[in-house]
Amino acid sequence: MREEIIAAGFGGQGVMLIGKILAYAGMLEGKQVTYFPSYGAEVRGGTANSTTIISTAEIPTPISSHPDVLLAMNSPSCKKFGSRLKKGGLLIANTSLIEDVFKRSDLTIMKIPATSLAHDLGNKRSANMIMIGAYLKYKAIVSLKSVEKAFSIFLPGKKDFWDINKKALRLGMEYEGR
Amino acid sequence: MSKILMCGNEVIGEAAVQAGCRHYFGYPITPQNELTAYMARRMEEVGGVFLQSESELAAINMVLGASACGARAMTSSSSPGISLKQEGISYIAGMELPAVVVNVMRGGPGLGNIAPSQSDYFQAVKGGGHGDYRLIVLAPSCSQELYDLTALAFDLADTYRNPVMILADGMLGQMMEPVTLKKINSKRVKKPWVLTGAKNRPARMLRSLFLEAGALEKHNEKLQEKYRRIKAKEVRCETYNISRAEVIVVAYGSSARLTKAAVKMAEERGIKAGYIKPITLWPFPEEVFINEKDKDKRYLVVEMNEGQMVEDVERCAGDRKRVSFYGHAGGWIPQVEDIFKRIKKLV
Amino acid sequence: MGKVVINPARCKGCKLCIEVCPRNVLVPSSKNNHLGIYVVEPKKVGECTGCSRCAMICPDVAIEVYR
Amino acid sequence: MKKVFGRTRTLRDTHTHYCPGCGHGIAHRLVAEVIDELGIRERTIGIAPVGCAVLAYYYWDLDICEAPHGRPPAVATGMKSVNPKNIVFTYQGDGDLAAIGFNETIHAANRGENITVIFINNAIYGMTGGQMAPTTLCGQVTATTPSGRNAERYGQPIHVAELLGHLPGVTFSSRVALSDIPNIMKTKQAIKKAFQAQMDGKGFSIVEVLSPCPTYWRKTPVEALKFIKKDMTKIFPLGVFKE
Repeated sequence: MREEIIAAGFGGQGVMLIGKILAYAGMLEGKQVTYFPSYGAEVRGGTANSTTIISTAEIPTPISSHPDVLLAMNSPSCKKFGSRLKKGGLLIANTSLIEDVFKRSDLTIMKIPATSLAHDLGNKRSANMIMIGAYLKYKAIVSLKSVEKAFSIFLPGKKDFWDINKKALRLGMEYEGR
Repeated sequence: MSKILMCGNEVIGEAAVQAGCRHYFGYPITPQNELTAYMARRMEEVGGVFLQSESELAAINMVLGASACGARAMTSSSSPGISLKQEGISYIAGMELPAVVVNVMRGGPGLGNIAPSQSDYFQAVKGGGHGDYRLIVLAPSCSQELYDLTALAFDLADTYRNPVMILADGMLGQMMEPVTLKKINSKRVKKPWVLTGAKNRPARMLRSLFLEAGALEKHNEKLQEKYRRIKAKEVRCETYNISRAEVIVVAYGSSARLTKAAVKMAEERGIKAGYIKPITLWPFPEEVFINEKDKDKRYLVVEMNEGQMVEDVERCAGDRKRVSFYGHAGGWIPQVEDIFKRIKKLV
Repeated sequence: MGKVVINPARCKGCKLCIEVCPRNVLVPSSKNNHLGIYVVEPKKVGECTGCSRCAMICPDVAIEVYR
Repeated sequence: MKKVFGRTRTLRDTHTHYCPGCGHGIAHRLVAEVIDELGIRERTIGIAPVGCAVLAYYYWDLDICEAPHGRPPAVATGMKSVNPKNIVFTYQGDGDLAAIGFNETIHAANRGENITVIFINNAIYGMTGGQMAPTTLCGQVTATTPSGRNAERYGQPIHVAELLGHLPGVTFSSRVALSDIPNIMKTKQAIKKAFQAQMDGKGFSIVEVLSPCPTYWRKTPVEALKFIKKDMTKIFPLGVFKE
């Protein structure tokens, strides 16, 4: 088993956190994991992306040229990384910010308006959790329990915040998107 | 012991703290900034000294001063910054002071880029600064090695009164990978040369200047004798299947990770392949090559540069024709499949 | 009443001491030290007050003063 | 009769490599006397520079460390961070402090490092053969300014004591001269104040000492002292710039 996941969007959407949480959850389940952030020269406003690899075997490189999964949070990152997806790969697109979803017949594409769903939920910043939820629905690469545990380690925040993100995760898992 | 997820740069920092480093001096440069920031935070917690210096030149000389007074001191930087530190490193080597210098390599020459690279091999193992000195150079290839080798670096530095370099790269520094933060039992090395003020003892001096006739020659002989001791005792290297292999891939650091996977791929396809992963780049694991006398054996050296360590492999293999090279500079990272293809071609 | 003692092994013959001596006690001697330097020596010994000006300006701490 | 002047404890009884009439010898003595009078020898660490005073560790009977050219303030910073009770001083020439090492100087001063800097300004590079220093006077002939220093090309001589005096981290900044007996006595007082400031934990202290280099000024030792008095102090006024 080996899964290469790229989460991409613009700075502030929490794409780095997506990667870290998935990696941590994988580690909690005894798998080999790596997390690799993009570290571009731009500090703000550029596209941000992170690569997470979860595997039962040793991971030679934390960098993925042909990922299995893309969690695209905005339009430029959908274009940039969508073309690199493996044949038969999974694209989860945040349609709140992506009008034209990348078209490739060899992909499983899930559209989910994560940003507006998060807005309705009461916290725009939990769009990234909705994306993770949607991903877990398609591939139970790690369990919801592990993700929640990882979340509590990376964001040992206030209870309200914690609750809303838990809801966001479930919202993503329940969403019927095509 | 449970594993935790940390970025490589922070792993280096934590290892240093656990090894008793309480004096860190550094200047920001990508891709090692997490280490500087981590040390700033941790030194506050453990009551150590963190100082953001005005330049890399100042940082390495602050290390020199702290080490002269007996502290376990460290600095870190990335390629262009390490170039600036070369002056101080040469002095530290000449004065025989312990120090740990971390280089999280990026692309060069010049300002280059901030992508991972292995282009500072020559600088690290062949000199860098002026004079006949040697750095002990440790090359980690995963987060656990970042931790273990950083801790080891402090012991080696104290034992031999010599600067030790951790040669990592942007990939290792930025990556998060599970790591076990084992308790480190640091070696307690007596330092009868430390400057404390000449109380109830003759005054001491620490210097690298030897103007008297023959004095510098003698000093250099002493250094060389030390380097011979290090060569005899401190070579570290990981090998796999080298006696049976037809093709032995040689790589260190990040490229060694990829190499391992490529060798496995080759084996699965019935190719007799093995690898040599030098952990100490200096002292270089010469014996491993010299022991493989079989003339039909081929070496493939994989580096994220235009061919640096390959010169050492050629030297040790004794026959240039047996050695081929695969690598590029400028942020290039080899693919496992491509390394595999090169292995296949050599059979 | 004072006395100066000049260590010829330290004296470099710069003559600054001669310049600052208010009583002209010191003179260049005709004697060489081991480095071939014509060292300074006290001549008008009885004139010395032990004011130490010569010692204070001597860059080589070659002069001891007694009083 | 009683000995009223002799060699102080911290100054080794040895031949120095300095030229006849060189100011380094006087400055070394004053530093050593101050250290002994303050009773701090057993906790003092000196930092020798690159330049004529590179061999200072042979002359002071103290714990001494070498530093690369210009880096003594950084080395001192590192040392002081290990044991703040140590008294740490640097002894630097004009090339060391005001050219190659000005960055280290300015920043150590600005951080208010609790160290003492003895800055020997002789307006020339002695050890390398009489080249222009940042403090060389305009019109002064050196090996690299054969027609005299030209301000249009090289700017005016740099005023270290004044510049550092502006920094809040600096507790004491003064310029003194080794031109005659009264000024030598003032120099010693200034050095004492500087060390005392460090003992009191007050921060960065610097004494700029105008010092003769008869050899590369192409003057006799006596003429060299007159040159300080007549010419050098015109450009580099003596005084306390921060206290």
